[in-house]
Amino acid sequence: MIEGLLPQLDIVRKDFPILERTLAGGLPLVYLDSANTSQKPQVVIDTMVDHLERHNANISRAMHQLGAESTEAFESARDKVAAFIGAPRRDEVIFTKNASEALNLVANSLAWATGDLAVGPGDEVLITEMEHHSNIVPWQLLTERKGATLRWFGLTDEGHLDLSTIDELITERTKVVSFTWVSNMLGTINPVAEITRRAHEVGAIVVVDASQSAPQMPTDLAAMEPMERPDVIAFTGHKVVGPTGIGVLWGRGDLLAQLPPFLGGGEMIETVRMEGSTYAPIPHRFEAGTPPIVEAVGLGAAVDYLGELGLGAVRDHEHAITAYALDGLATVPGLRVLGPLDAAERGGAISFEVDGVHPHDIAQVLDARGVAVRAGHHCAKPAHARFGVQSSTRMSSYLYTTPAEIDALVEALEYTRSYFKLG
Amino acid sequence: MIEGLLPQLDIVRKDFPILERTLAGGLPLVYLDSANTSQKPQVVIDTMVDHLERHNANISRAMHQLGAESTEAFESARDKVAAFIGAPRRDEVIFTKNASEALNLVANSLAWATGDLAVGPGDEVLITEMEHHSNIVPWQLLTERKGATLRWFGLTDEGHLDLSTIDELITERTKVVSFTWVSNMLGTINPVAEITRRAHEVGAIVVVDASQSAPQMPTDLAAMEPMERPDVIAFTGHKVVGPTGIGVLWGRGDLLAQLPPFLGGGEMIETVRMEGSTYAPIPHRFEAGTPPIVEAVGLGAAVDYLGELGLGAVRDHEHAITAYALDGLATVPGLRVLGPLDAAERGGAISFEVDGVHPHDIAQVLDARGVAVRAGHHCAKPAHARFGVQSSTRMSSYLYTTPAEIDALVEALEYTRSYFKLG
Amino acid sequence: MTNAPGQDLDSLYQEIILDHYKNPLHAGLRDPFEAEVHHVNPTCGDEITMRVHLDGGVVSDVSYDALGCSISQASCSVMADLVIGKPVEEAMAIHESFLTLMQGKGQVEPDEDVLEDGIAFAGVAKFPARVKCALLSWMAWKDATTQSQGHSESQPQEAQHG
Amino acid sequence: MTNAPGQDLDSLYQEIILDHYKNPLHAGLRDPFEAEVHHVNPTCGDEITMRVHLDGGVVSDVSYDALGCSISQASCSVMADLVIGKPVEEAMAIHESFLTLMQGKGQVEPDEDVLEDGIAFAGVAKFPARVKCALLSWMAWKDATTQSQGHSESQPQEAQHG
Ligand SMILES: Cc1ncc(COP(=O)(O)O)c(C=O)c1O
Ligand SMILES: Cc1ncc(COP(=O)(O)O)c(C=O)c1O
Repeated sequence: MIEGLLPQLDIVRKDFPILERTLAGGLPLVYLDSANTSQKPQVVIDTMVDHLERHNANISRAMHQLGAESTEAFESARDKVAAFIGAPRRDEVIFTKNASEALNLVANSLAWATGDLAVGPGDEVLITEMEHHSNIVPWQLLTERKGATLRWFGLTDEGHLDLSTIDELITERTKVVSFTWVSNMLGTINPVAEITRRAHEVGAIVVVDASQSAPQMPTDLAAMEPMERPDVIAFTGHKVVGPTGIGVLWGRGDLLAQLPPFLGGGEMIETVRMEGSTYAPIPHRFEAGTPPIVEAVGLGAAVDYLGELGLGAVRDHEHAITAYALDGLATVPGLRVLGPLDAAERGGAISFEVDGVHPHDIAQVLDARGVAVRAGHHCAKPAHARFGVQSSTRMSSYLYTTPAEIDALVEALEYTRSYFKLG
Repeated sequence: MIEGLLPQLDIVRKDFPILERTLAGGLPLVYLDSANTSQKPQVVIDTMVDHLERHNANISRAMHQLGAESTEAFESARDKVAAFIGAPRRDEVIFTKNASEALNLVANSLAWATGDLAVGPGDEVLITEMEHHSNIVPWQLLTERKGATLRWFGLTDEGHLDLSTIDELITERTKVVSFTWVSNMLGTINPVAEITRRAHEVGAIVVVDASQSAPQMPTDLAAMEPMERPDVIAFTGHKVVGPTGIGVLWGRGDLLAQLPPFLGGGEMIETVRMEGSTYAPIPHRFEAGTPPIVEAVGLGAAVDYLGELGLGAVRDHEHAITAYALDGLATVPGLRVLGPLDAAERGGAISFEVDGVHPHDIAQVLDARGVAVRAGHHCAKPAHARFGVQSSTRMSSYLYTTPAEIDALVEALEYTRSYFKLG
Repeated sequence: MTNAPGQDLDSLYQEIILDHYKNPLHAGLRDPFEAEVHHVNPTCGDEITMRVHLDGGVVSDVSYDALGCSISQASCSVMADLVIGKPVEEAMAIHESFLTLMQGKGQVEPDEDVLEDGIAFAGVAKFPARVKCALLSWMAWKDATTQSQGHSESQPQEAQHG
Repeated sequence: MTNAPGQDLDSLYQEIILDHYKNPLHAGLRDPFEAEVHHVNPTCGDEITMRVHLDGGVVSDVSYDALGCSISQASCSVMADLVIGKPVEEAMAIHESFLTLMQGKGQVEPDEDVLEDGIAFAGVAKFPARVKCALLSWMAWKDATTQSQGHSESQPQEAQHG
C-alpha cells in the first residue's frame, strides 16, 4: 500500500461518471491527461443541470425571481472561488473564459496603460522558458507592440528555473514578471515567494500562472506575506474539475482599478453616452457582456468539491502517485523523464521521451490499450526546444488516479517498445 | 386563434423544463425576458451532460479516443453554426465567449492593424444611437485610443435609424460601420443590405451585431449579395437557446486573416520561440486557450433545435406574438411603447413606459404575479436618452411564448396601476 | 387570484416608503457644500447627484437631485432626514446600521431608535435586486461626506455581496 | 489480454508505413528548386521543410527535411516517390485523391493504380487525430508546387474538417 493516497479512492472515483466508460475493444479508460483537462464529478454536472433547468436567467440586469436566483448563484460562485484561493477580497476575483484570457487581459490592458503602469521602450517584461504559450505570446505581443523588451529565465538541465541570472534579469527596468507556479510540461514547482519578493523590490508587477498549481496544491493568498504575494494569479476552470468556458483572474484590487478596461460593453460600465463612457468598479469592470453564468456556477461546485476533499490531501495524493509513476517509468528501457526526478519538487505532469519511438506513436499505441496520455509540445515549445526535443509524451495524474493505472501505463509502454520492435 | 403561431406550441413548451417551474406563492412562470437570455430545451442540456459524462477531453491537443470524440463534437458544432448562419466557409466561424467578446475582438484587433486596416486620426467609425453598450464601448475605446472619430446615426421618433444623414455619415473617411441588425431595446429591424452596400461603396468594413436577429430570423450569409453582405457578424449562444459562455464571430476569411491576433496563447499559434511567434490560420488564430468546448457542443444542439423548428416558423411566431402584445399593451392607460408600433418592422422585444410608475416598480409588481420582464436601461443608455427616459420596462417573447402569457402581462400591468393607485 | 404575492409586495412597499417617494424630504441641490458626488447604479441606470455640507463635525445639510425608482427615492429622503443635524460620527454609525440591515437578507432586526423611518426598508432586504436601489443614496452620502472631511475616496465602492 | 486493440493498430501501422518510416525515400534537401516551404502541424509541432523543382511541367524533384511521427514521415516518403517524375497536373490529381482518402473517415476505397503505396494510409483515415500527420507533407508539397508555378499562396492552408 502506497502512503498518501486519498482515503477511499475507490469511492472518490465513483464521483466521476466518465471513469466508468469503456473504450474501443471494451477496454477500461485509464485517463492520464488531467493536466490537459480534468474530469468532472457528478455534483458539478448536476449543479449545472439544476441551474439550467430551474434557475436560468441573465444576472444583475434581471429583477425577477429567476434573475435573483441566477445572480445569487453566480455571485456565490465568486465567494467560493475567493475562498478557494484565499483571496483577500471577493471583488478581486474576475471571471474570464479561461486562463489564457486572464493572462491576456493583463497584458492587453497594460498596452493601454498610462502613468506608472505604462510599458514602453526601455522597459522589460520577464518571463521564463518553461511557460505555456498562453503566458508567452501575450507578453510577446505587448512588448512587440509597445517597443519594450522581453526577457526570460533559462532552465537548468534538471528542469528548474536558472535563478543564477536573477540579478541581471530583475532590474529597475523590469515592469512585469510573469511565470508559472507549476510547469505543465516539466512539472517543476517554482519558488513563487522568492521571485515575487525580488520583483517587488524593483517595483515590478508579478503575474503568476496558477493553471497547474490551483488544481493540485492549496492556494492561500491572504496568508502570504504581502511582499511575496503575486499581484495577479490566473487559472482555468476545466483543470479544477470545473467546466470549460470559465477561468479566473485574481488581482490586487488597487492594481486592477488602475488598469484601463479590456473588453468594453454590457455590464462593465458605470454610464454610457455616445460621447464617452465611465466604467464600473471591479469585478464588473472586467466582465463585459453576459458572463459564463452556468460555468461559474459549475466552477463553484467544483471548488467546493475540492475543498471537501481538502487540497492538502489532493497534493499528498498527487505526490504519492507521482513518486510511484517516476519509479515505474524508470524501469522502462530508453525512457528519459524531462524535468525534476524528485516528486517533492514537482506536480503531477510527467513528460518523457522513449528512444526510437516518436511521441505520437507512443500515444497511439497507449490509446489502443486504453491509456490516454498527451503527445506533442503541450503548448510549451520553447521548453521542448531547451531540451533539444520537438515533442514529448506526457502522463498527468489527478486526484482520481490509482497506482493500478500507473501500472497499466508502464505495461503499455513496454508493449509499445515491443510493438515497434525495440530491443 | 392567432395566425402564425408555432404549430404544436404546447408540445414545444414541454421541451423547456424551466417553463414548468413555479415561483413564490405557487405562481406559474411567465417568462418574458428572452431578449435578455433565452431558456434552454432539454436536448441542449442533455447533450452537454452526455459530453461531460462520456466524452470530456481537451480538443485538438489530445490524441486519444476521448480527445478525438471531443474534437469531433466541437468541430461539428462549428459545422452546425456555419450552417445556421449560412456561412460561406466553416473556418470563418470563430467561437468566442459571448457577443461582446466577438465585437471587442474586431475593435481591439483593429487597434493594432497596420496598412489598409489601420485606424488613426482622420478616420471614422460609424455606429448608431440604438446600439447595445457592447457595440458602443469597444468602438469608443478604439477611436479614443487611436485618435480616430466616432460618429453615429441618430434615431427617428418612431425608433428607426435616421438615414437622412447617410451621405454625411458614410464617407471616404469611414473605416468601419458597426450596427445592430435588430435593436434589443426598440425592437427595430435595420436595413442591413442597404447600409452595408453604402458602406462597401466607400470601402468600409461592416460589422453587424446579430445578437437579437440570430435568435428570431433566418440568417443566410451565403445567399446575400456580396456587396450587401456584412464583413463580420456577431451573436451570442445564450440567446439562441444555447448555454452561456459561448458566442460566435463570423468574418470574411480574407479580412480575418489580415487582422492582427487578439488573444495570444494555446492553440492560436503556428510556432512559438522565445524570440517570436507565428500564428495559425483561422479559425484557430482567434481561439486562444482551451475554447468553451461543452458550450460549443451545447450551442450545436441549440442551433440544430432551432433548425428543426425552422427559423421562418420562429420568425412568424415572434411576429404573431409581437402583434398581439402591441395590441394588448395599447389597452393599458398611460403606457407608451418605445420603438416601431408595427410588428412587421420589429423583433420581439418591446420596451415601454407607464406614466407614474418607475420601471423597477413595474417589474417588481409584475414579478410578484410571476411575470418576468426586464427593467432598466437594457444596456442601451444612449437609446433611452434619445427618448428622454432613463430606463424602461421591457417584455420580450420567444418561440415558447403563448398569447395567454401576453394576457397575463397586460393583466399584471393593470394590477400594477391599481397597486400604485393610478387613475 | 392568490393573495400571497400581494402580501410580499406590501412588505416591500411599506406605506412609509410610498409616502417618502411621493413627498421626498430635503430634495434639490443647495449651497453651501464641501463635496458633490454623482453616483449611478450601473445595472439599472438610477442616478443621484448629492452635496454634503459639514459644519463643525456635524452634517449640516444633505441636498440631492435623484432619478430612480420608489425604493431609491424614498431611501434617499429617509437618509437625508436621518443624518441632517447629526454629528458625522453618529451619522456614519446610522449608515453602518442601515447597511447591516440591507445586507441581512431579511434576517436582521432593525433598531427603530437608530433608523427611525429607515426600518421600513427591512422588507427590501428580502429582495436582493432592490438592495442596491436602497443603498445608492447612502453610498453617495458616505462618499460625499468622506470627501468633505478631506479624505478622497474617488472610486465609487460597490455594495459588498453576501 | 484482448487482441482487438492490437488489430486496430495494425490497420494504422501497416508494414509499408513502417518501412517507409525506417527508410524514407528522397529525404534531404537538394538543389535546384523554385520554391521552398516550411509547414508545421501546430497541434503537435511536427515540421517539414520542402523544396520542389519543376521542369517543363513535370515534378522533377521533391526534397525535404522532416521531423515527425511515423505516419507523417512515411507519408512524406510515399508522396515524394509518387509525384516525382509526374506531370504537375497528374501529381495534383494524386494529391486530390489522397486528400479524399484521408478525409473519408475510412469509408473511401483507395485506388491502388493512382496511390500505389499510398493505399497503406487507408487505415489512418479512421484515426482523426492522425489525419493531419498524414497530410502535412502533402499540403507542403502542394504549397511549394503552386509557388513554383509562380502563383503565391503564402497562407498555409489547414486541412478542411469533416
Ligand atoms: C443587441 C445586443 N448586442 C449585444 C449583446 C451582448 O451579448 P452578450 O451579453 O452575450 O455578450 C446583447 C445582449 O445582451 C444584445 O441584445
Ligand atoms: C500552465 C498553463 N498555463 C495556461 C494554460 C491555459 O489554460 P486554458 O487553455 O484553459 O486557457 C494551461 C493549460 O492549458 C497551462 O497548463
